[in-house]
Amino acid sequence: MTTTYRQALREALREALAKDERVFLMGEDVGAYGGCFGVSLGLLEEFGPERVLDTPMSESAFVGAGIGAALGGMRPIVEIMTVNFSLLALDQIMNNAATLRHMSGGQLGVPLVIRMTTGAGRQLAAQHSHSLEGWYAHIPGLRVVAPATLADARGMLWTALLDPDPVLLFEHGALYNVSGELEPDAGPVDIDTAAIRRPGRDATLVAYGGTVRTALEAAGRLAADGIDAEVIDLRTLRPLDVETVLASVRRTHRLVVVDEGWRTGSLSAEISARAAEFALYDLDAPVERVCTEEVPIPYAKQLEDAALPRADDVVAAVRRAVS
Amino acid sequence: MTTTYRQALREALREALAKDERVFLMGEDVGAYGGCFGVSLGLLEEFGPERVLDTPMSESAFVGAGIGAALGGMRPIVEIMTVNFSLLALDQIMNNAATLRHMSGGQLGVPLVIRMTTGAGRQLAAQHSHSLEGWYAHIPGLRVVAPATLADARGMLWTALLDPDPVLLFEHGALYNVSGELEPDAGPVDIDTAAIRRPGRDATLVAYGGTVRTALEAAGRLAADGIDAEVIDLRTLRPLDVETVLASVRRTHRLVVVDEGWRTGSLSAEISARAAEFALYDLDAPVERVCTEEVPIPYAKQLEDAALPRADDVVAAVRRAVS
Amino acid sequence: MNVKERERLLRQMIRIRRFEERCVELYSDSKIRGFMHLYIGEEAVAAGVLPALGPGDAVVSTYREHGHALALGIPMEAVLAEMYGRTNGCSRGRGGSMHLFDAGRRFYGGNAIVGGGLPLAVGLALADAMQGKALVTACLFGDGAVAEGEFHECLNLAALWRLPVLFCCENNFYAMGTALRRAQAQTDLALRASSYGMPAWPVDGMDPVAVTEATERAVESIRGGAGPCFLELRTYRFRAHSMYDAERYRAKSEVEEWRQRDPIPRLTESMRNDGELDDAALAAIESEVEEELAAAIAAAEAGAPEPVEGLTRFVYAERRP
Amino acid sequence: MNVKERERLLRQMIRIRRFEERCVELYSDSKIRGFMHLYIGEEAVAAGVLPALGPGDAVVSTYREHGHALALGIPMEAVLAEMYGRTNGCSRGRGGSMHLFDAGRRFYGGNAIVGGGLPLAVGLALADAMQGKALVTACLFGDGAVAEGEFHECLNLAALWRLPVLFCCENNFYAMGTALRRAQAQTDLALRASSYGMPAWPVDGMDPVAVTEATERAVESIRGGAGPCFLELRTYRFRAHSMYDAERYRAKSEVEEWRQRDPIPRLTESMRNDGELDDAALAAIESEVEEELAAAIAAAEAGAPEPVEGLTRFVYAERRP
Ligand SMILES: Cc1ncc(C[n+]2csc(CCOP(=O)(O)OP(=O)(O)O)c2C)c(N)n1
Ligand SMILES: Cc1ncc(C[n+]2csc(CCOP(=O)(O)OP(=O)(O)O)c2C)c(N)n1
Ligand SMILES: [Mg+2]
Ligand SMILES: [Mg+2]
Repeated sequence: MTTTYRQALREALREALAKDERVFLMGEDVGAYGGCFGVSLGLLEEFGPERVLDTPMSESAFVGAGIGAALGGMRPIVEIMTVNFSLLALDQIMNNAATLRHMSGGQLGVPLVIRMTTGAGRQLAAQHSHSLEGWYAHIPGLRVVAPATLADARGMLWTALLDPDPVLLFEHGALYNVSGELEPDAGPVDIDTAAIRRPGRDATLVAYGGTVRTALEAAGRLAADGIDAEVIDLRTLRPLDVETVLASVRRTHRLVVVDEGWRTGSLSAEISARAAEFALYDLDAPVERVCTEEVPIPYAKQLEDAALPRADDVVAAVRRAVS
Repeated sequence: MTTTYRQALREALREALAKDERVFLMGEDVGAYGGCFGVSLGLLEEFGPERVLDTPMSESAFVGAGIGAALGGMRPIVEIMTVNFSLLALDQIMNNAATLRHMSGGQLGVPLVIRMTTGAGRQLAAQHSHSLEGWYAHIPGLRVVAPATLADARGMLWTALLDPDPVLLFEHGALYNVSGELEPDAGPVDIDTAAIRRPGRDATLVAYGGTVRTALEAAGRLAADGIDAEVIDLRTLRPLDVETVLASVRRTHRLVVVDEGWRTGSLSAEISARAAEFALYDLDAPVERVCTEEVPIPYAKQLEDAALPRADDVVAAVRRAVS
Repeated sequence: MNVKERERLLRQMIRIRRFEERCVELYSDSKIRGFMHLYIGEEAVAAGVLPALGPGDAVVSTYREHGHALALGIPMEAVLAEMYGRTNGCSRGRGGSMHLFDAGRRFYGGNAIVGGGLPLAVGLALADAMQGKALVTACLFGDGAVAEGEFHECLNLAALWRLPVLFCCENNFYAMGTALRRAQAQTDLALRASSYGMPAWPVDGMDPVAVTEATERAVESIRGGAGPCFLELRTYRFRAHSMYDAERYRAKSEVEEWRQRDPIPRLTESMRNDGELDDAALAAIESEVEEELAAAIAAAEAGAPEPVEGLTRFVYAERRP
Repeated sequence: MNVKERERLLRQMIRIRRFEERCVELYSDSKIRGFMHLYIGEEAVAAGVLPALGPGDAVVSTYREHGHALALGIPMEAVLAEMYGRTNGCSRGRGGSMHLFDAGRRFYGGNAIVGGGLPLAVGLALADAMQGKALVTACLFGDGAVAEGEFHECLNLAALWRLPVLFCCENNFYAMGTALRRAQAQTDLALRASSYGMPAWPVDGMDPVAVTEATERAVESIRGGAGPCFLELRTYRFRAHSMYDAERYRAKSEVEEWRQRDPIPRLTESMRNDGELDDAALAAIESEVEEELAAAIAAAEAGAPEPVEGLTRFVYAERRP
């Protein structure tokens, strides 16, 4: 079945709303507008305004209300249009969603899914191009997932909804229109493990979300030159499935991490740090990181392109590592 | 002259207010109350309500107003009581303070200093014990500093105020009562370099803010056993003075990073990643990180103690590294 | 209000007062640590609001919540053991004074971020409404919270969606050291709330009878489906904001004036005058409270500390499907 | 209002309209990229508000700010070159349509976080007041921003400190696809604002003369030291929210009704009826605008792209003391 990332996400929402009456979808323009990126188009009509709730522009209130509703027995899916606006709700996410179970000594739980679009690449400039998944991956009490494939776009939501703890689901804005084949019976997938998207012997390329395609493209080009790179899609950013990464590094002895976050303090640093702690003697070359330049993302195309991690940069990094 | 960290900070504020009439101090309870930790005690009386402004509990508005006032020609010092509440102002810090210069193509600048208390250790529980300096160190456009000594508490503010860009100054809550000797003519210090607080040959201990004391204590204990650890105080968390760290690692061949942030995604990961990139062949042992456990900080003393990086843990990590 | 009800109010206020007076001593003895915010002076609010809720109603509170927790019926020993940081505390010692919880009684904390509890209350009310339950969520917060953006977002959302939330603003006229008039351009908070299109009125928060009546009226309206209500409960804290506070921001005389309105002697006198209370009855209350307190202290002292090996428990659920 | 002034208003509105109509074409040609939000239908607001400010007054705007920038006097070519992402753009191509800046004219953006500009405006006004300058900061934002917590915090702060801020709410009755009545419990936004204790009133935002008069009155009051004012400028966007939008959330008939109130034909007719405008004069305006536009396009096309080598410029100041 040919489908798009957007449609796969929508199918997942539809399935969740149909399967469990405790599930509802809430956020800015998820209903009448059909979702700012069209993901929830048609769901208001199908499930009605009690299940698909348009909210005022009050990120803190409606994210917090999602937390409260989860405490109250519902299974809310809250959409924050983009990660950029999630800063306005970060206090609720950090201090309530992630913390209530522990602070209450295990009495409470927040079974909530928060979806948001992330990433740059569409000339939306500095305030609309953040990649802050790495920040959320820092917070104990949260699970953070990033579907990079159609199957994950289709399958991660339901698993996330079954989880007794808050799960943040990051959809990369550049993926919505990606189309491909999806099994007609595609269903829930695990949200615990990283996946090897391309096996290889010569170097380990770690990516997630929007950069998986970049890494695969680079691997394809490298293959033409006889360099066989393994591409790992982290899938789950918290907790990290480091074992899959380390096992790969122990085989390839080279590590290149691709991350759309700004280099300093991005998730790529954590991946690199884990290698320096647990696979130091397996490394035959310095770890390479291909990240976004440390600059607020500029609007002009040539500048934005130069700021973001490109397949060229990944190719060059792998070459350095294997040389 | 014997003084405390708190007094040194106050002296710096007083000097700034006296020296430059564009400087003013604004925040919750900085005036009539004297500052929630007593740092600004007496300044309202000395400089009057036009220079020391108590704000309503509106973190986003008054931090953003600080940004606006900086644009408008003033040199505001904004106090956010603690880093925990800074989440409510994070959008302003990230999307305005850090970004306006770039977005405007260099026309604007935001010469603003934001001070806040950070850290745990006083049984204040999960919502009042965050260490999020590492997050701020991720943001291009900001400078982030963390005074760990009396001289830095006294000297960093003025340098920060002279900077044409926003500077965030993190004061560790456990340091306010620390007392010691300060040169009577102590004045401005640079905010660009890391400092070696204790030279040593056998291992490099990197710390900042509240963990510098932990690292020094550990180094002292190790010295008794003939292990000579070098202790580096990062001082400036963004931009990082990595050269000082790498130079040390090249001498000692061992790296242990102490960070009060939660391990995954803390600043310690970046330090470790830099070593894995730029000093891999100099490392004779896996990088060690001594961080806060991945748990919302619990109230009970024995649990909080166990959650935070302790000198014991540092000693053990250094021993592992040199063994 | 009948004798029994008035006696119940008096007993509850005394109970909260004596509890906190003892907490001060325990704090000096370092049995209690961290931040501790006393409710002394404001007891009429808790005594009036909480018992006026019905079974199954939910409560969201602040860091100044000992009184709320006790008035809702969380056992005193569970509250005190929490402040001791013990396993038998109502949050297993992980929360402390600012984070009391009781899931069974639907007491959702204990929130130490000012304003941070309001969205939770909106969501709890939404969940109840979606499940067709005729329940109310009471949300207690201070005058300081009114300046936070979340206040605005939540009042609007609750009013827009006509959610069953009872907003209880405990206006003690100070947010730490900041007087209300130095924090709000419009200090009539009930008026401010009514601009969101919900019934809102001020209440004498030093009078537990007035608080009870106002709460009952509001709860009835909310349960009837009329949407949220807002009560501005005007009260005063007699003590420092938290344990350390030189109180440089207010005049001693102001505190003295408010102390004249202390709800405990006030109700005591009024009941005496009405022949509803004599020395023996009062002494009985005091001694019952003293007994309860002694038992709570004994239980807290006897409570085990949470084992350090379990540090990272309760970060995630122990079982996942 | 005299002929000259009315003509100035008409000319400004036409100028903004024609500019944006051309932008649509340029967007189709991929000359302009990213998000682009059109102001078509709302020109009376910009034409009325901006020229009513005085020299040195500051402006803070949103992502729907082409009209504001043009009406303030930022050269059309600098605005267009910015949307082309060129070095001669008013933000050197780094901002694009949503982030126009002009430090010299005190135009502080171009803010794409809804509500995010309000605190800046409060701070600019504070700085001016602290420096003893009798200046006003105009802050433009949409009805959507009224739901954000920052709105509340900023109105309170400005009112509390009596700061010289002119809050201009461009109420076009929609925040993207969300109708005002589905976002606000109380849809009378001027009433809402007045609850903060500042003068606030609704204005016909389809009538540039009314907007001018209201702004002048407000600016006078603010400059006189009376503190902030709030204008609710009721207007309508004729086009999609941004470039892609199926407009499923509103009826075509509603759009049609508002189009009947299009300020440009309305003022044109009124001036014709009053004998203030004839075909020749109108044609002259159109052709002058067309010339300006052609020159702007030429300048934008001729603009150099910012060199990639300079990518990380302007993250920090190039010189530090
Ligand atoms: C968002 C936030 N900012 C600041 C603080 C620090 N703080 C704790 S209590 C308090 C005053 C709150 O006043 P109010 O809401 O009136 O409650 P009261 O203490 O008077 O009961 C402040 C400023 C906080 N906890 N949360
Ligand atoms: C904080 C935030 N949330 C969401 C968005 C996405 N968004 C951009 S414009 C918009 C609608 C804003 O409506 P309004 O303020 O009425 O302005 P208008 O577009 O009608 O001019 C939304 C939801 C945003 N930019 N910022
Ligand atoms: Mg108060
Ligand atoms: Mg609008």
